[in-house]
Amino acid sequence: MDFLTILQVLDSTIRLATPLLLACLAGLFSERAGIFDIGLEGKMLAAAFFSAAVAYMTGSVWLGLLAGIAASMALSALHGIASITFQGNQLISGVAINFLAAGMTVLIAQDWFSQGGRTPSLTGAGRFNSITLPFAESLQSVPILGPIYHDLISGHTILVYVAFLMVPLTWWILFRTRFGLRLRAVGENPAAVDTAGVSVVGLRFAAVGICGILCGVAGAYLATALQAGFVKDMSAGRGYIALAALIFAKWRPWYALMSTMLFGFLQAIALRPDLIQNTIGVKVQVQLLDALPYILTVIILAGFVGKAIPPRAGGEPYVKER
Amino acid sequence: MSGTAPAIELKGISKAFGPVQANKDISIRVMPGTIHGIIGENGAGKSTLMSILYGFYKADKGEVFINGTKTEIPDSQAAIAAGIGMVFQHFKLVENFTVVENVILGAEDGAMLTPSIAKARKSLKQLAEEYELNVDPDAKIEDLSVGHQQRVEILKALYRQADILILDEPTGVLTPAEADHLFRILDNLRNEGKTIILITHKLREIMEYTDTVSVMRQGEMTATVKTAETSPEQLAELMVGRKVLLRVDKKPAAPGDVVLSVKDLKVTDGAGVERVKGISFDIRAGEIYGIAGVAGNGQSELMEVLGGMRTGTGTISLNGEPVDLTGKYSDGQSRRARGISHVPEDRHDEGLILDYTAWENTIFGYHRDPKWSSGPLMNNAAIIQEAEAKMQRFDVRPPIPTLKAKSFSGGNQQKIVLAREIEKNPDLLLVGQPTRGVDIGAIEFIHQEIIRLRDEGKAILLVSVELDEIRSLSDRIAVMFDGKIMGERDPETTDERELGLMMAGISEEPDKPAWKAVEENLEAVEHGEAPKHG
Amino acid sequence: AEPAMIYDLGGKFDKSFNEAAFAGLTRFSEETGTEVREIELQSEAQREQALRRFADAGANPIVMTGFAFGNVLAEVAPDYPDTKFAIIDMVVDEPNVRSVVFNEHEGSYLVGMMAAMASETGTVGFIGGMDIPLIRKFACGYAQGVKAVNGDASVVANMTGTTPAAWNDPVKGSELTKAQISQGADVIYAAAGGTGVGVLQTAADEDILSIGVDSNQNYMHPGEVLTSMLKRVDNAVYDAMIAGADMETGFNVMGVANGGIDYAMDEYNAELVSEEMQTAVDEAKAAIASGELSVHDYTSDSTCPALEF
Amino acid sequence: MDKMPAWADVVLIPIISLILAGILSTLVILAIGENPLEAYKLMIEGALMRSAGWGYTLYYATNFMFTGLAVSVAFHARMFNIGGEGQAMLGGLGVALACLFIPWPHWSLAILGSSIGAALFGAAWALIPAYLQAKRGSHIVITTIMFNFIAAALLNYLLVGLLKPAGAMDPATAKFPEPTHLPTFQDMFATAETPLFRGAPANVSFFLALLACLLVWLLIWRTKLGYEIRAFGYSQSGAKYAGISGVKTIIIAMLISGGLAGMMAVNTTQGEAERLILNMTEGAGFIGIAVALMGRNHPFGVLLAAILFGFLYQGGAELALWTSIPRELIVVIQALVILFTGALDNMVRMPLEKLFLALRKKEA
Ligand SMILES: Nc1ncnc2c1ncn2[C@@H]1O[C@H](COP(=O)(O)OP(=O)(O)OP(=O)(O)O)[C@@H](O)[C@H]1O
Ligand SMILES: Nc1ncnc2c1ncn2[C@@H]1O[C@H](COP(=O)(O)OP(=O)(O)OP(=O)(O)O)[C@@H](O)[C@H]1O
Ligand SMILES: [Mg+2]
Ligand SMILES: [Mg+2]
Repeated sequence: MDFLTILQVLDSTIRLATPLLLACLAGLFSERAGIFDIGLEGKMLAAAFFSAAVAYMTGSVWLGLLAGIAASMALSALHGIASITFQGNQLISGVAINFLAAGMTVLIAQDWFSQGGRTPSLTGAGRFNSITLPFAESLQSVPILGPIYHDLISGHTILVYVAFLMVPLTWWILFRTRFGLRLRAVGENPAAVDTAGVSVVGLRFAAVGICGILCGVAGAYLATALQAGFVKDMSAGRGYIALAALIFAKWRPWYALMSTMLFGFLQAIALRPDLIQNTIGVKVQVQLLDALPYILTVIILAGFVGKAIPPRAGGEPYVKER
Repeated sequence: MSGTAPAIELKGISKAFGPVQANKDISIRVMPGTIHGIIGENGAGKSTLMSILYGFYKADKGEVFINGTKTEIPDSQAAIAAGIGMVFQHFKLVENFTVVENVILGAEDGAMLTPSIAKARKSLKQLAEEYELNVDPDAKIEDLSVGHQQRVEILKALYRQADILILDEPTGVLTPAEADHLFRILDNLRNEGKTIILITHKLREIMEYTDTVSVMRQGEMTATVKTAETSPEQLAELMVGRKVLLRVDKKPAAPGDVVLSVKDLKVTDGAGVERVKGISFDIRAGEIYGIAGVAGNGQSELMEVLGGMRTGTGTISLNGEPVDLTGKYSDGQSRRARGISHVPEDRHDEGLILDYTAWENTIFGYHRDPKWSSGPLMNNAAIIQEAEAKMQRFDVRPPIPTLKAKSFSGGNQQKIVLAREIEKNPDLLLVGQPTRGVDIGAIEFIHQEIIRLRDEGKAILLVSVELDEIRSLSDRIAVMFDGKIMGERDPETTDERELGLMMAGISEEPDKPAWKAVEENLEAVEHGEAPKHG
Repeated sequence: AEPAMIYDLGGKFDKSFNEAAFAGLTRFSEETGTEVREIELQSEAQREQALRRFADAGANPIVMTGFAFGNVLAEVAPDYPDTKFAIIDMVVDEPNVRSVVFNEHEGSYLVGMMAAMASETGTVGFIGGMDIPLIRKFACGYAQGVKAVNGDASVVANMTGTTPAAWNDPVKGSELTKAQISQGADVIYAAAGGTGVGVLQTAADEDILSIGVDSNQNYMHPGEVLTSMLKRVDNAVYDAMIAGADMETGFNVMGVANGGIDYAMDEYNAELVSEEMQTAVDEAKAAIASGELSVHDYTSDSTCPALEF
Repeated sequence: MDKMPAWADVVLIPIISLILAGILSTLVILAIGENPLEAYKLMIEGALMRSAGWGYTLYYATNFMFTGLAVSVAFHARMFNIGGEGQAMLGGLGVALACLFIPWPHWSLAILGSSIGAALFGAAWALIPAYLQAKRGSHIVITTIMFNFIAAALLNYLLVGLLKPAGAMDPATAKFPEPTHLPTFQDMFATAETPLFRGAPANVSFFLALLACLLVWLLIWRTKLGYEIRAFGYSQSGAKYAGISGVKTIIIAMLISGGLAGMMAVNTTQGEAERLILNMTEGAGFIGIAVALMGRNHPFGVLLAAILFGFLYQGGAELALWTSIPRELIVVIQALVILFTGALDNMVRMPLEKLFLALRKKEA
């Protein structure tokens, strides 16, 4: 495997990891506050559709992004109402949200565009285009670092950079701000937060809201940056992988970066059967490659990374009065 | 009527949880600079009332006056603003946060953490000096002893500048020495002019430390009196509504053969910490062997090993036959088959399945007994019938086997557990905290049942944190500290002071003030060192 | 009686052959002003149900797309001797059934030739949807065409996935395209339904050529789509519906010979296809039509001489 | 003291929740410019007013009963088995192997063999997640989701390669031999004069599903094992005290659950398609979650909920036949049913509890 091929695989890794990373951080905020969310998938999907639809109708991808975020937040609000206000089962609410998004996106797309649950293709300002970072061209000839900078670091859409910046930002919010302290506390022991005079419901809604924003960006990235439009079910299980990555990351931002990069890498490498064949010398069945990220997830979950202890109050509604 | 307004005045507070009326039209006044005690049976509504004052629950009706002004307390934020602090029965701490983080939570200065933490560190130091409240600000809560966790709770309140401090059963989990320390702190606080409300079950504490006392029964405030003008007997009567025998009557024991023999038993918990460090003892037929000790010194693990819930090393034998400790050949069910019954410490989490009906609970743990089944199917009709009979015999109220366990009161729940375990007619009965959270009337009954079993010639191992209970029931008393038995005493000849010291890991050391030795010892244990005394 | 149309599970907007069928239906109803009953299936069990319900309601002829109807139609058709059925992509031997099958491998062969000629790197790509025999048939025909032009050319073939989601994962289509580009591919043929949208998009973004499938997809990225392999399902559907209740039944192979399979030329790709390319491809087309040249069909024996799966 | 009578909990709340889901569904139909009344009429007529309609409704219901029972058995042990989909796929494999490679003389024997095959394979697929949960604490929700994906890849591998008969187009096995074909409702109930259930796929496995409901009921509420499963589900610490092994209980409950999910394949694979096709589960594994929730994890409730979802499926098909409403409408309706009966349960429950309390106070 030569250097350039490695760069290409890593480049692909970054693109594939970005939606996972955003969704994973989204889940991180929510679950750190004690709200489990298997509805990441549905939120991404809804955001993908609305961002593409609005970007197409207005011609502005930024408006599309806002619409995507709004759609995702609407589903977050639903999740919040079900699991925070009405203390319902968070897993069930997540399942319902996934169904709802899968159905509604196609239904609305069909109603609006009559293209079989798809949006028309986006062009020009309706899409996020890749950004060439300063000096990328001129530095390209520098050995090793030049290609790394030019091929790997430069040339992504703004949302990729946003996603990567979200990692330190998330860390900072969680561990350096008052909000972060309270957020973590409410996922560990909501009663402690409550008796300290801070609203558990408010904090949890805020967390679920942030989760909505990030899922919205993830969905918009799928439809308006990676792709030029929405097709049905385009989130294709990424929400679930993000959840697995979150557990793998033990609910920590920097680990989330690493684990989503790992999953991105697994997906990228699964696209290159030729490389695998060259490296290990045997041809691997496509189906095995296809299943590889999932198999590895299971192996990882089986405890080869040590026990992942979820936030203690996670998944449990906070009930004061029985 | 003096000129000063009461620090706290509640008027006509009512609160219902669904069908349960926890507080009915309660009024109370507490003067500033006093310690006011509240006593009452379990479920009388004490915690609920205080939680309302603290804004944790919202009252259905009623008014609150703080220092004479009417104050709305819709949430804890408002209570804190009004100068109220509360230490809950179950601490409200974030276990994997440090002490400072817990202290500033909700009382941060500004959006950034670093300055808040710096400031809190400083004022913690001050408070520690001022009130003898030392804790390492950077220790994680989960690494602290209960006593220190409680200090953190008090610090939280003081850091928020509370003038009124509510403590809900603060001494239930403390050693006598720790409790003494706590009351010294409370005394200091009172001398500074702060107002303290103290909920406790222990009449002794009320008599010794409070200025005034209120008694609650079934959601109502039955009396408020000056402590100096009342007696324990009167308070007990006010509490239960009838005269209560504060001592247990029993004949001297007639011990027979050794039933349970434990040798060099060691237990290591899931985290790899050794909780029982090689203990040995025997229990004979017809005697009650009581183990005293502060919660968390290995008694629970001891009971769990004997009951088959954990594995351990060493040897135990029952009626001379060895019992498997590896968990490979035995579990709770095979222990039961061997004649060991077990009343666990925690009836909610262990002894009962709260969502099961009473009849289902009467066979819990014995459900594989062939008596209850024909083939793979259980013989429900027979079980229900038997359950009804047991409930009658143990005076469970109401005696309806189809009710869910969670709809019984604490005392009646405990009676269901006891009915199941005692009616099994075991050779050995393990009883943990038999009267925790049980009202005085039921306590009387439960104690009588345990003694009856002893008099029938059964061996009984009793674990309790209540010294009074241990002393009045046991025929021999052992004290556990840090996984070891500190020694055995005869209940007739020992006293509370001696046992209390042993509970803190100290044999008599006349030249040292007791509290000093206690502190040093606890500290050493906390820091993973071997205790210096004992 | 009005005709009825049953689309297979992919749904009528699969950017593939169901959509082509829909195009044929649209042309029919626009020309004749006749309403056509349609249904998109959502479960296997509905195949028989849809057939019977439409037949009971008097629809005639009933057209369906997809080999999966084969078994069911063989059972249902005898119950409705007065109703005509047309099935696409499968052979059902009943007196009232018209079976239309396509030689996709022939068309894929043609576009494979074009790919090989247009390629500068000597490496071309194929991206399939879900890994099923039909798609391997496309891939195999394509690879044969490529090798026929340039024996040294290499064909990079990938399938998107193993679940039906593989038809709708344009993101993965994109990444596969990029991966193939990095392996040197500069022409990529997508036979992947909705996933192909991502392939064509990325190929256009990265300035390489792509090849569309089933319908004419040249318009999607003018000047960037080399050609499209046409499978004239639209014609088959249109023909069946126009014939109405009098539709002729029997076995109908649509191949290069009878215009059922073709490659697309229009204003969008005119500049991409050189004179000599077109000549070469047309020669091959004639040879296939005359039977002189035979392209191996993967589904006949589950092997492919030009490509390994 | 309970907050409200049992009938309100079991009957009233689900009905109110359903009505709410219905109201929202109506709004959705209105929003896409269709007539809801027409739509509901079509659904009811198509699904319930004809014998063939019932034949479809009950066919789908059979699938949902199996997957719903699977979810509920696991749920009694507080295991959230999202892997019904994958377990059913593997069940399909078990059915196919049993039907293809064993020469059965008669369907009655074949269904025994294929049920065992389906249950064994489904159970085996649940075993690994169960083991990982029990022994290593890997979250079963995530592992079962992963196993769904892995099952799809595995089945694809087999059906595109090994098990596909030469020359066939479909990713599917060969047709099962004649003696394994199960009698359909048409075979069983139609006579020359009364052509009932014509063409409908409902078959004897419906009765197998009914039997499964009964057996699950016995298992959960009448056997020692069921007693232990429920006890463990309610309180793990309690189970430990009683000497109920957590590892064993988790694994057994998940094996039963996986086996039940696998048995769904008897209906689809042997009963309907008569061969194993790639997409045989069609999401029934996920619907099982909703069915179990709605049915309050009680077999009788599961039965009713399965029929409701069967009706939604069949009604949805009728809608698709006669209108231009996209098929995703049914997905939306399902989502709303899950949302209201599952996640927003308390929204209905809380005010009702208050109401019943107030009523009781008035009486007293
Ligand atoms: N959050 C709650 N939800 C429902 N019922 C409650 C709740 N908290 C308390 N109760 C009920 O209200 C009544 C009063 O309980 P409370 O905790 O105030 O009693 P207490 O006097 O503090 O008892 P204890 O001595 O056990 O602390 C009890 O019947 C109890 O079961
Ligand atoms: N003269 C005294 N009278 C009563 N109590 C005292 C006296 N001196 C110290 N104490 C208390 O006894 C405890 C043990 O004293 P020590 O000097 O060991 O404090 P420390 O180790 O700093 O406290 P901590 O145990 O909280 O870490 C302290 O909490 C202190 O407040
Ligand atoms: Mg209390
Ligand atoms: Mg010290």
